[in-house]
Amino acid sequence: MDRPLRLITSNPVDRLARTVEALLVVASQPLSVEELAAAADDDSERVETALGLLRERYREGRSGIVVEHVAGGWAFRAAREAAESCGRLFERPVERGLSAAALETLAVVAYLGPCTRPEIARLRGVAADSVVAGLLERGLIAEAGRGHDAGGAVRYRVTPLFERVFGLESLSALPRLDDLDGGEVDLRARLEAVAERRPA
Amino acid sequence: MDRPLRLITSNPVDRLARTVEALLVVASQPLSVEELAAAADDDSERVETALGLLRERYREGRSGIVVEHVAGGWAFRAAREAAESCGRLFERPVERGLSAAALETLAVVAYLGPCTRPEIARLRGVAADSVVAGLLERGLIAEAGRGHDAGGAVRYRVTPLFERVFGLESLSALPRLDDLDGGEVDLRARLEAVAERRPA
Amino acid sequence: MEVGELELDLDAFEGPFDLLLTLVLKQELEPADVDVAEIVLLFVERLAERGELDLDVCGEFLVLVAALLELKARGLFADESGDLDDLDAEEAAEELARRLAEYRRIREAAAWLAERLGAEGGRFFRVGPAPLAPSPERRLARQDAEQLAAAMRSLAAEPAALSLSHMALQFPPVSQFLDRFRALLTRRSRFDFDSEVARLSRPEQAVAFLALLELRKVGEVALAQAAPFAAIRVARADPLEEREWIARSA
Repeated sequence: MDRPLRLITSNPVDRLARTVEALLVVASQPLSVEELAAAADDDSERVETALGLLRERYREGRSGIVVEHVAGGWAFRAAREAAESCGRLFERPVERGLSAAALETLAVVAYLGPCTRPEIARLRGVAADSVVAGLLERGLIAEAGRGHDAGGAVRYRVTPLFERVFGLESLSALPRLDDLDGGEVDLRARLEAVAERRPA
Repeated sequence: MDRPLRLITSNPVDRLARTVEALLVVASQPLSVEELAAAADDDSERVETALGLLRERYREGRSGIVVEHVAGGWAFRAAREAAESCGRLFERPVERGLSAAALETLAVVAYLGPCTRPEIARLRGVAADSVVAGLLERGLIAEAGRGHDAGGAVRYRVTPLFERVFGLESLSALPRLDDLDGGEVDLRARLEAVAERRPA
Repeated sequence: MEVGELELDLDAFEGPFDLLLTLVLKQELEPADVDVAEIVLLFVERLAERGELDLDVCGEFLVLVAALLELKARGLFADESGDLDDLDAEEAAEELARRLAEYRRIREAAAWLAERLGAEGGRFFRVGPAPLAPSPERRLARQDAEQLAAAMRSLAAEPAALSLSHMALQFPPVSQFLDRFRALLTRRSRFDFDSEVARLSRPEQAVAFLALLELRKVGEVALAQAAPFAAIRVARADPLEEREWIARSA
């Protein structure tokens, strides 16, 4: 009974919000509500309330700092209106020049991961070694143990940085594979257009 | 004449302040006024004005984020009131013990008083560089000036943290080595003599 | 219209169809990189522009495209041809269709990611530690101070001596001569090594000489010899010289 009372008087949500601000500005990756609560030595519900205040204060159009829910946690980023200025000062080497092969490999690992290099190669029809090495170096994928098969090949998963770069709250924010049409609609439309132009 | 006018109308200091906020939250090192001005495509004087606004907004007691001028420029840090929470965020799991090499090195420095790395290496019969670096990082030893010899190698002493970890009120509370020759000078001479006889 | 002259403009290749086939057969072009559907569409579009159906041309095209598709399918499933061989024709076709559909969806997903990347290009964030973030602290559990004493005792313990009992010669310990020479030098500032060891056995003289070298090494004595095989003069080291010697060794 004592604890909540003490918290309410000596530690109003406003103060907790300041603590969360401080944690977010020093953190090097998104922090989950649980991580924030543990560091602030407070309970998750109150942290959620504090985050509500911060979302109001740090949002596009109102502040140059924006708080966002990404990669399973909360993080500060620059407001979009400052993108040009940020671009003049900072590179985005992680995502610069991701090839079509790299994007396909990321898609395989994101949807089917953790998976091994041979599995990626089988799906894409070409060897995946150099592409996987490149993605590892960029920190977009990481090793996730070994497979259960005899060879025990290394398995890979996408990293929180992948979710952050692509602005995903979590992997469940990816579109469902079943919803992707594989381009059949476009193919059919083009064929139909040809058929219509053909003299009967 | 055109440029300042355009800037004043299209980019009020408030907006510039938001851009500076954004740049500071993305930066991984302090940014100078010149760097900020170049990135914001604005002039240094107006950046100084914007920084003035930010210093007012991001200060101790008012915000969990504090803007601070350090060597090399401006940067955000956590407010002091959040220091404890930030400490918890960066805490690592408690380590249970020390390696034999670390214990030997600590014992030499604790019993014999400030020692240089070459001295430690000579007494232990192995290079001490990585062990000493590890103990420095953990805060169990600290630099204590330089030796009196011509080379003037850095000498190390044990720290108050060392005393706390080993439950010692002071260095005089170290376990007695009655079985060895009493007195620090004799102890050192004895260790040196043993070290000389140790097979390489 | 010659099928071989059909001009292609694909991601992986630009030029006439027969050159593409040549490159694929010479293994200079990866069949997996060739978009066969695009080739079929281009052919059908050219055909439509002509306004008449040339069955010979169509037949030739079908054969060439079928060959290309077979090469491509073999390339895609090279390591698993065994699996597919075990299936009857209908099952194999079904399996191929299933895998191709899976790959198409992955390609769609990749396209979605590419689009997302473009849209998120304006989201800048910091990767890595903040400039003024506290540095991670390593914490250590409470330790027993007796460990320090134990470490000290192990450092002070005499190294295991090599057993010489199996040898006829008995060597006295070096420390015996170290003590003896140190005692000598507290009484006298210098002495003559040769006369000091003259009455000792050869092995004892050898050990005494080792002790002398030890004392020289740690800077406690200075040695002088007028000429080879002349008597060795041992003197207390000058304190200043001694410090220089230690500095050099450090």
